[in-house]
Amino acid sequence: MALKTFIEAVREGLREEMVRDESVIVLGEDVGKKGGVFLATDGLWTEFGDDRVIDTPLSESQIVGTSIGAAIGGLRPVAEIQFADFIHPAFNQLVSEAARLRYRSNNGYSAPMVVRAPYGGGVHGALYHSQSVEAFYTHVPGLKVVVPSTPYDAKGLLRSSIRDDDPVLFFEHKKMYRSVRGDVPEGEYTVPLGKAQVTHPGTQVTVIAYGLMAHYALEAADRVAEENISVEVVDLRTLRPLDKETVLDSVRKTGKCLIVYEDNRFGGYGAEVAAIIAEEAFDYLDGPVTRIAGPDVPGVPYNHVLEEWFMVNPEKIADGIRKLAAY
Amino acid sequence: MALKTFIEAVREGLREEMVRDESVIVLGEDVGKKGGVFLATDGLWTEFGDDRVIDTPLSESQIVGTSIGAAIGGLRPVAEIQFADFIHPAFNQLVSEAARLRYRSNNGYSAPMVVRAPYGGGVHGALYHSQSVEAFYTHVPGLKVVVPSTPYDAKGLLRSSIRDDDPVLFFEHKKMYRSVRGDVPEGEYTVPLGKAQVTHPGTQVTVIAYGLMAHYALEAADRVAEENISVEVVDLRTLRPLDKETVLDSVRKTGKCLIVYEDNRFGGYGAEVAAIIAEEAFDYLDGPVTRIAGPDVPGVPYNHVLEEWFMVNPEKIADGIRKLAAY
Amino acid sequence: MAVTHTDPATKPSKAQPKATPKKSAAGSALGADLGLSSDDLLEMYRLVALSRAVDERMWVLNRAGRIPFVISGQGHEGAQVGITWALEKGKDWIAPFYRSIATCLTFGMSPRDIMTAQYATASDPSSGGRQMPGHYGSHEHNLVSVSSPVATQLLHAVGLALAAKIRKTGQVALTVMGEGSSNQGDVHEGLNFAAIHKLPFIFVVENNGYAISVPLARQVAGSSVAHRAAGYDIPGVTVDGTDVLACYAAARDAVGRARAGDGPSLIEAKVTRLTAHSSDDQQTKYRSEEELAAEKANDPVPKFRAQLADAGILTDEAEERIKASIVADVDDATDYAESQPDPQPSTAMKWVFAEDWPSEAPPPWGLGE
Amino acid sequence: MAVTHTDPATKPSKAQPKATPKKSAAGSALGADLGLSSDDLLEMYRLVALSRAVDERMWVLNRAGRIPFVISGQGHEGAQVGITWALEKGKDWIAPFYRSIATCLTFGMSPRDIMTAQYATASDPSSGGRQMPGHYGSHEHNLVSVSSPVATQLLHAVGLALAAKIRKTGQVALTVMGEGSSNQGDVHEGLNFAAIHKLPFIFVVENNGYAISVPLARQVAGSSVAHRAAGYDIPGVTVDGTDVLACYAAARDAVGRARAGDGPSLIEAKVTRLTAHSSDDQQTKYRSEEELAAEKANDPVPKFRAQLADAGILTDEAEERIKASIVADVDDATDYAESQPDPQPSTAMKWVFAEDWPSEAPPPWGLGE
Ligand SMILES: Cc1ncc(C[n+]2csc(CCOP(=O)(O)OP(=O)(O)O)c2C)c(N)n1
Ligand SMILES: Cc1ncc(C[n+]2csc(CCOP(=O)(O)OP(=O)(O)O)c2C)c(N)n1
Ligand SMILES: [Mg+2]
Ligand SMILES: [Mg+2]
Repeated sequence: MALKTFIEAVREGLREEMVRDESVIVLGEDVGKKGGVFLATDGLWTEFGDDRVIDTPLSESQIVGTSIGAAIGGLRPVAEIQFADFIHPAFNQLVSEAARLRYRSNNGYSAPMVVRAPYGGGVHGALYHSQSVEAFYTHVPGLKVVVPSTPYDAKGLLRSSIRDDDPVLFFEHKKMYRSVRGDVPEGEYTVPLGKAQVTHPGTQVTVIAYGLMAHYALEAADRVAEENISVEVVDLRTLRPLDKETVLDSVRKTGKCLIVYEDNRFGGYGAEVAAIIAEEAFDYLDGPVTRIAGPDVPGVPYNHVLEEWFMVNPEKIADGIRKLAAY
Repeated sequence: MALKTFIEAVREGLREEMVRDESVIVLGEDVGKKGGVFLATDGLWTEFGDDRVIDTPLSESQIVGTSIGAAIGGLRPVAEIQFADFIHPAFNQLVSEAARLRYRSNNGYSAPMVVRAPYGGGVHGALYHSQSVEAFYTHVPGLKVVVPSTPYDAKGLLRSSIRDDDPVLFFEHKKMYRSVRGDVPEGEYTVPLGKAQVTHPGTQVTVIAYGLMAHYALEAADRVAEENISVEVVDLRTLRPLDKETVLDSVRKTGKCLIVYEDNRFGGYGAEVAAIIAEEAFDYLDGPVTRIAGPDVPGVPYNHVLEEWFMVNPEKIADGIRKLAAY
Repeated sequence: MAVTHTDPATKPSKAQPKATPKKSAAGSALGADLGLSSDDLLEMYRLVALSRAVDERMWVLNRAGRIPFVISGQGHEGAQVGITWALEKGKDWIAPFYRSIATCLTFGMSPRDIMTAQYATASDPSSGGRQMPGHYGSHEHNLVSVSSPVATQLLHAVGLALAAKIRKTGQVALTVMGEGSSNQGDVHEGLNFAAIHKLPFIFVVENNGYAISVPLARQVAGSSVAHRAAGYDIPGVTVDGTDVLACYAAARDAVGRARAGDGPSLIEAKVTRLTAHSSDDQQTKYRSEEELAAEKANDPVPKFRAQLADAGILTDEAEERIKASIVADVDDATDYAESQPDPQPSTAMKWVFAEDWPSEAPPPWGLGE
Repeated sequence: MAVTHTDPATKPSKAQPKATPKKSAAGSALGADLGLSSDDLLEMYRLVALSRAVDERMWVLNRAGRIPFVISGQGHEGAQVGITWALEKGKDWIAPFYRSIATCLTFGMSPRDIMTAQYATASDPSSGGRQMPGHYGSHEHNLVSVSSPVATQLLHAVGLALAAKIRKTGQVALTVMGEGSSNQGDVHEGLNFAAIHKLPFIFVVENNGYAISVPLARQVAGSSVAHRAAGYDIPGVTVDGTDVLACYAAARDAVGRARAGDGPSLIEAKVTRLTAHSSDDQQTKYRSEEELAAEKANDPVPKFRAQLADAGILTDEAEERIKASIVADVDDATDYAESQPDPQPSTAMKWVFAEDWPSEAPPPWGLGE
């Protein structure tokens, strides 16, 4: 096992899949010589050349639409959207096309492809370099949505995503790229899509999170452990298809549940998780299904004071846990 | 009071606002001579001419983006997107631009405009002429989202939307255009944004719905009334800002709640309503917060057998009410 | 089924002015300069006339209440057959649009395939009855599944061309849409990418002068789509879309460039829309009677028929034979489609993904069942 | 504040080759054929040099750890001042982009306005500290608020031009972006609409040859953005963006056409990016040392200075005066911005909408407070 940063794990996963399968190509803005603005594709262009690492023009709909066509044509494109905030111009291609191709053709066609994008705030990215966009896509049948939180999962889930026969959106919290390290084994391994993980066992309150928030949830669990509150943390890892079983099992055990997400609260991904729990674990609930999420403003503001105000952090989560535990 | 169809009410609302305020313009595909594919703008081009009723090229991002600019420039554009399914190419302009202009400029700019679009299934429109798209936009701070269910509300809410100083998405269920009739008074009146309405008082189960589903909910309430189940129906009318008070008041009274929406279930608008109720009315709940919604497939299929399978209808809602009442 | 089996498309049109016989510069037989044999020309004619006949049957069925919706290719068939003929069936790719009936028939789909789509039967190869008629597609025949949002398919064809280039398959990818649709942003993005990478890609615009009710002057600045090619440094030509052989020639050139690695081309075929936009449209609201009458002169079917007859290729005997085969094919397709069952609701959840995800199922009461 | 107040931009550049004095055809004074007085030229020079000085200060502050991020207009100033000068301040509209410092200064914003954006102070008129630096905007000065997704602003300018035409205000709307951004679909859709309706709209592309690391040949098919204008039947010109007066002349022509009702124009100004893409970028990874050195010759600041000096307009005395005023302005702006408070968290929920919606508030525990 070697300790790797989150972005190293992403890069290794990409590289090894490209070595394994020559139909895998990488395309996006600045992914070539520059190696991506976060260096996720650093070195790939040198190793694999112009045909397999393609610097595209600045046109996201083209990046996604071309990937769909290339996937039909037998390639396995891994597209990079420079920031998740800039995936919006490709919304139509993702929702109308990638997501629906298999269903509308009654399994005649499919679009095996991955769209990677760095998301999330807390890095002075302001309104347009901090967005969480998962809720727009988790709502869309036909798309898989993955949000890893550890280097191990990032590599293993990226491998599974590339090998998956359907389109996968793969969101990487940019604040974790260099700040999160973890063990990544040498050999080949995969992490299956659609499986959540209990990352901290506990008995009194379930905290459900993903991405950066999965780390903050663990920190919060540690904080309140000193106050004798036992928290179970579930890291969802794949948001769609959701691993309902792991979620419901945990909540049925603890009877209390806090859902944490960084995106705007209203209509965010956590709303669906809350709704499922309220519907399918009702008899087990000893308290309201609560959520802690980003406030409902149109983006994370730039000024550090405002950014701190926006961001969910371990202390805010700990507060939520305390209130729920005391309920 | 005159009995009008839903689409007549929309058309009258548009016309009267154009008469009242010469800064109101209408633009979209086929809105001119043809009067729109559903005839919502029929006659407006003849009355107001080329400058105020503009047949645009087939480019939705342009329709919305130009409307934003025109709004900055002192007009009040009312854009028509021919089918809600085709609003996706304009996603970036709506989410990144219209929704954020006021916030990002610290109130320096705003985009007072309305985007109308027919949505919904049950009309043999198949995957791409049946979609419900509200959940994508109700999640976005800075956008108001309105879904009227009666001719009276359609006209009154459209007036309020045009007069509102922020961007409003106004979704009209196309199945209601000619099938729903209702009283529309002669004189000027408005219906305020952000206010739900109890359309059927009851005591045992609250059903929350909007658009076409608000009618089906009433039908279902009538059916189960014969079985002595007393249902309160809340027609949301404005989805964002949500009238939480009316919703919570009703659920706190009945203790049971069924949320009905036509869109795909997972991550649909009703998820947020369910999450709010589960969180803020927990102590009053006598049963799980349940939802009846469209199945999670990438669109309403065309074949009538499959379309019927997809669509929520009064009987499915009545079934849900019965189960909840018996809980 | 209460539908009469007339086939007006293959009836000799008496009003049709006699076309001058076409000879190549060398005075050789029609089509010879293009490498087309008489058999080729007869088959092309059969496809043009068959497409029309299938299309007209759709309207008959619609009026008879058998099928709820029609979207038509009438007036576009000449361009479609001429252009598609230049591609290699079973090898090249086409991303078609909703008027591409003749394109699909030329590329290998059958009248049964088209007709089951109208009836949305379980056996409809395009979508198993899930999509509206007009949304054709067949992996077997390299015809990409059509969706409704216009112009998206351009990028798919560009992606197919990219894959062909990277995988060195020698394939060409073509896409086609109306001129109104060509104003979508995806078209700009795709042409730019295809031109930068010199992809084996062909963009065909069937310009019929209207996007539903909006006339060319309000849709396309400068009124020429071909013009836009220069902005990407690629060749763009406008051809008479009612001239089957001119369309073939333009496409053959474009295919040649694509296979030679010289990059994409744009072909704008001027056609006419002989019907309303769809069975939901009333075109008399925005097109005058005179215009509609005048446009009949631009019908590619009688034009091509006269051209081949004048060249001595379409003999009376051949015409009778073709006409009979078409009537038989259309009748067969209709009867077949009428007989096919609807899809089962139990199949409706299939193919959201390659696998089923039971963990995603709603609670038992969640769909109100 | 530990920042030294040097101002390299206004120092005479010794390496600069002597420019040939420019005379108009009539042999009159520089700028006279364009209707520009000496005072105009000096003011234009002041704006060019001021923009550079503000910009260089930003980098100094960034290196000193005072501001976390810089995105720069260095190399673009000549084109920006020349083009903006052709518009009417307080009347016309500009939808700028993140390199538009000189554009904003020319159109009425002050160095304080620019500098408070770098510090994201509560008083920052662009966004009250909500947006990253580079996202300028001012309703007072008809500068549309900048967002990050590139090219969206083109449609806003087109909409402003539409409003101007409908309301008959006589206004012109201009937008500007990089050549990489011009490949977004919105550009196609907007140019088409503007051209159809002959709107008083000007599209300026500041072509610096790179979109971050991607060179022109991989971004823009055919390598010319001006070329694309013909596809919409509108005039498109390429100008040397380091030639302030040539830029002014091109913009003046475009403004003339716009005001006369002759519709939109496209101006591609060839500029150079003298800095990395932003303070987060390492441009040596994709640009050679030789290229970077060569590009210094295309710096508009010494070029314009030499041109005015050679024409006898920028005397030593005038240069000293301007230099002193710039140093004072930049120092003042920096000191002012340093002194301004951060926004209050209590204001962070303001201006989602025109009104507050208390009914939308989360439950007390909902934000973890
Ligand atoms: C993105 C999108 N917007 C709107 C529509 C509705 N629509 C379907 S066809 C059509 C007109 C297309 O015109 P054109 O491209 O010229 O093709 P034609 O139908 O004339 O062959 C419109 C507006 C659509 N299908 N997709
Ligand atoms: C839609 C979108 N995609 C990606 C980005 C990230 N990005 C910011 S600037 C830039 C390059 C822009 O290049 P160009 O338009 O040539 O302008 P320049 O920076 O060279 O002046 C990119 C890719 C963005 N801001 N918006
Ligand atoms: Mg057309
Ligand atoms: Mg550039």
